[in-house]
Amino acid sequence: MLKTRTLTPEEVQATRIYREWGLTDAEYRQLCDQVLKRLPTHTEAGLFSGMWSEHCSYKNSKPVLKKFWTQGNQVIAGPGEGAGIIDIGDGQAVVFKAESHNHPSAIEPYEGAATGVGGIIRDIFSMGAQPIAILDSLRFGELTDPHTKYLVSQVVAGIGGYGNCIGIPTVGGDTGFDTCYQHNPLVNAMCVGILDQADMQKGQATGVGNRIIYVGAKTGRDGISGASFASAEFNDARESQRSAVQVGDPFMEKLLMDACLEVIHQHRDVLVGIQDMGAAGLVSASAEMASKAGSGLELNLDLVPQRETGMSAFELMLSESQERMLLCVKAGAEDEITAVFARYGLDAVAIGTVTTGHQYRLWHHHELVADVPVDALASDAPVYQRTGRQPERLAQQAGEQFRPMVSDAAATLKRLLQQPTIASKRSLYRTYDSQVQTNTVVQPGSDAAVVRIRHTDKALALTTDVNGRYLYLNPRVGGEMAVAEAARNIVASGAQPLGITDCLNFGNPEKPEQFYELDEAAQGISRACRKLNTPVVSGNVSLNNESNGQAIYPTPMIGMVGLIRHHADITTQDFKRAGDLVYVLGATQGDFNGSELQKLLTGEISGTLFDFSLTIEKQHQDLLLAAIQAGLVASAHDVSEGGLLTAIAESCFGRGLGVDLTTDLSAVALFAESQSRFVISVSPTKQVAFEALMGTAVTYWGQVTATDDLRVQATDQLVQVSVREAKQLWEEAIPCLLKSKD
Amino acid sequence: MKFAVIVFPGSNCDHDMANALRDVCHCTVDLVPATATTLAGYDAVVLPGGFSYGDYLRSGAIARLAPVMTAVKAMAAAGKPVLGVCNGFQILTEAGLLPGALRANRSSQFICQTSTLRISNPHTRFTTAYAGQATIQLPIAHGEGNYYCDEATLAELRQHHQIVFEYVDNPNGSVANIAGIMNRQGNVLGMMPHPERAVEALLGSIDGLGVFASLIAHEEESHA
Amino acid sequence: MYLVKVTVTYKESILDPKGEAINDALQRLGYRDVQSVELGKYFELRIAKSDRPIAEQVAEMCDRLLANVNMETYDYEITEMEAQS
Amino acid sequence: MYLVKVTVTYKESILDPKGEAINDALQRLGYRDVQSVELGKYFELRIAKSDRPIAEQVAEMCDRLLANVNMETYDYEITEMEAQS
Ligand SMILES: Nc1ncnc2c1ncn2[C@@H]1O[C@H](COP(=O)(O)OP(=O)(O)O)[C@@H](O)[C@H]1O
Ligand SMILES: [Mg+2]
Repeated sequence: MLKTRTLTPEEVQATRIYREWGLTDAEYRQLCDQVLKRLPTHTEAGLFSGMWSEHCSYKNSKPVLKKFWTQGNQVIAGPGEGAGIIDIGDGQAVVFKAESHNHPSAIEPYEGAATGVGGIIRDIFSMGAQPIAILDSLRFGELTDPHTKYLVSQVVAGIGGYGNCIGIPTVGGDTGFDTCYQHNPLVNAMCVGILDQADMQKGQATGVGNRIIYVGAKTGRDGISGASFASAEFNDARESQRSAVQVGDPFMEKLLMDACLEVIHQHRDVLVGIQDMGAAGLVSASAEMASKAGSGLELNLDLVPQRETGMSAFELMLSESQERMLLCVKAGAEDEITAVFARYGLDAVAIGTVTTGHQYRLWHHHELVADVPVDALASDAPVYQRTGRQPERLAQQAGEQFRPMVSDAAATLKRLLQQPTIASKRSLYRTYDSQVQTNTVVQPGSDAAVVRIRHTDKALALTTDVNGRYLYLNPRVGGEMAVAEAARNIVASGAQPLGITDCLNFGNPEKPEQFYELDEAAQGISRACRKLNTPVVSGNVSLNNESNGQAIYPTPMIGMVGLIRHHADITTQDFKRAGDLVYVLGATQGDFNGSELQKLLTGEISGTLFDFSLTIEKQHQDLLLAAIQAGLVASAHDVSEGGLLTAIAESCFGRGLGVDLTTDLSAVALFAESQSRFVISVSPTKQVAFEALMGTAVTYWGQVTATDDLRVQATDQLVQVSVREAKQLWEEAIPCLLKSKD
Repeated sequence: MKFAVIVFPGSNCDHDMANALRDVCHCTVDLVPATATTLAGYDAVVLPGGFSYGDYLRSGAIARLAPVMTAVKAMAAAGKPVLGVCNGFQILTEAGLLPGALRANRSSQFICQTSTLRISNPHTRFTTAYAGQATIQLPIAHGEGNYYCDEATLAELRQHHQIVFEYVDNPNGSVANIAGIMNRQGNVLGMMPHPERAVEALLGSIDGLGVFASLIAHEEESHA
Repeated sequence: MYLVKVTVTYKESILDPKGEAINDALQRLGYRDVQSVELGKYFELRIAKSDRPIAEQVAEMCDRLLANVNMETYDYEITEMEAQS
Repeated sequence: MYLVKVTVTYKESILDPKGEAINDALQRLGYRDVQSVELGKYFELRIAKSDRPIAEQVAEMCDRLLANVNMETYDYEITEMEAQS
């Protein structure tokens, strides 16, 4: 644990204790020589260690993030604000952001996941938006490992525990399993809110004399140095000196959310700014609010509501106790604001004042314990231009595609459907309340979740996606594919893609190979975003996802939001009626490197990643969306892991319908993972119009049947499985693995 | 018809319930805070779903102590309709307005899905609109919906036809597949499934409308 | 000041699914000698001295709030502590 | 056969929102002498005798499953019971 005794500036220097908090010697020197021109106090050094951590300052990733495409007419606020904001018409906007809680979840999976959800919700309502949906993107080791089973059940319970209680539906996400995540699970949560543009808030503290109000849970010693901890790599030696875990209180957050939204809606004239306390707690929220506004700030720490006794200034400033917010309100309006919070039974205390100048001053026990330039804390953190080097494995990649042999495609399909990455996630997401708020039109289980926008005929489509295996083989193209896949899911649901948020989960950026992956992936993401007109409006970086020197696959989770113009456009992936015609949009090639089939047959992923064309991708997406908007499509499903047969099977499962199809592909090609494809079903009455619109981009395969047979006649084999049996295998795979004793 | 929907700290289906009653069923609805001490002027009261007071002890245990519960009990005693959905059902059992208790689901997990329910008693003031309908589909979403009562209580529930809804495919382990019960007088109903989530075709089912339609029809008849 | 430790468990006839799940997990970890697990709640209360007999107060709290006597039973243990001010 | 009673509670600096909510409820019921409430977990295990020392086994189970030592502490009490077959 951290020492509570306050050290003298000389002791801080001599003991180099700042290293334990994550500051390097060079950063400490920069602080002494350039920022302060003196030795920092214990508290000051602590403030900088939090603010200059990767988590708060993005010092390693800033140069990479600059490459993102963030433009687009629809963008109201892009990266830099608490969350991204995109115009959806009628004076409304959609607000969304994702956040990673990987390290905390590795240590305490229930609370780590729960507090991850709690944190991202605060980001959304602090913009003035009403949170309407949560998504979760999860990566674990293989489900044969007992500790992984424990992690999965606890993480899922934690996400549900928080979202269900606060009353925001968890409507979607994605879940994958690979050995590389065994000691470093990924727990990313995304929250989406609806904002009336007039309510838009900024995290700013302007106006000399205006007051800083602290609201919500009392401050304890939890999660101190969490920001630097999240930014550090795991190793066994470090495990034993972790800082305390945080416990989430969704009940408190529900009250906090309702009360803050009431202040935003009904006390707009006296509210100057509002910001959540996340990483690096009070220092981060307050310094950012002041720095953004070009103000100075003074806080009296004795006034901070405290759960424990004897807390030092360092601890108070860096605690990451959950469920806290910071407000800036006009001088004299303190009582008006605290009265609102009192009705919700919440502590709200004026702890400071906006000052002239640009100094950030903290008083504790009548002593000035910190007096530093506020911009140095918030915006002048060091930035590192890391260098990348192509990893050996990429240089030595086999240039050829893996050529699998599949003699019994039906049996192979059944095995694939039981691979945890492909198998149904229903046993996990059915523990999430996906319907509270009564807006969820498409619940988890289809390509994207669909949530209607009340009092309009519009709806939002939401998804998260990324396939780390593709990025492992080629971070740049894999990055493009992650965005493309997300967009395919959005389009298949009947929506126009609007924009993305991301969580960049990577290894240690100080290692040139890891930095290379990050940098390449960002460029791929950016290129795809530009091409698909989905600007990056918010995101989060989680580096150092390594344990004992072994990094995870590069895994930039993409969270995408799309707009559905009319309820009538809402489309799901399941076949609707016997007799409907089945088409495949897009071409199939022998793309097996990085595929689920390669993993199944060889136990690993290798070879160069197949390339793909973003131009064709865009064409296909536009075509499908046009067909949906013209009312020609009964069902649409994008083709991803497991290839065409998997996609066809999934479309059969929804309503237990069969298909009778013929293709000029060989059976093995039905497992290829070529991009830019969809399985579409069309009512016979729409056949002519559909084919006229789609032209040669689609191929007719056959019909939906009222049988239990999934039949596909390939050139070399007839693939035939019972839909009921296949569905059962697919649905029971994960529950069986979770329960099995070995 | 004028409804009071009680808002406990932590209620989160209060707005869903009010929207269903107001926008779909065209009733008058007030959201009434748990600190209220009277429910005068209301024809019916609804305890909505959610996690009152975080449900940090047992679901419904702390909400039972809220000031408004005295008024709710008075409504019940006066024969006015009292409907508890999900957390509302849990609160009604904790408050002793309905017998039995709700335990953690058999799977010990939260379950969110659509369930098929049998209308075990179509002759209550909450179910007359379901006449001729053997089963309906309603969403459930709860972690503690596993109904428990002892043998003697169950025998009584059966004898007085107090079992109103039963699960066809018991998802949570409830005694006798119980999904909803009423008191002996027939004016207090507690149910785990969410009728307010099934009032618009866009969201998948309108089978929940029957509960509200029955209540409204009964109210109109009694004033006729 | 009293330190009061209360345990609340399901009545015997009531199935305890969470306890069973934990038992399963223990078996999976190789603890084959574990015959049964029951999961209950544990409360640690600090209560100031007053005129009212402490045991009577605690039993009442259990009946009224800490346990649901329809399905749970409780047990408690009271120790007097040095008064710390 | 052993009867093992394990209690698991949060470490001191960890927030216990549940305990606080219960304390609030007790105050509302008029128990003003209650100073603090902590809510923890209670496990009752029945474990067959084996070669391995029972205390060692129980501590290991706590470390590995019943408690998360990053935020919780545990305590246990072991009593030997008449063997029932
Ligand atoms: N962790 C999760 N939380 C909520 N929903 C999930 C989760 N994992 C998967 N799902 C849901 O399961 C369905 C299938 O997911 P996925 O296989 O990722 O689809 P796709 O390959 O089309 O992106 C989707 O509806 C998705 O939202
Ligand atoms: Mg999909």
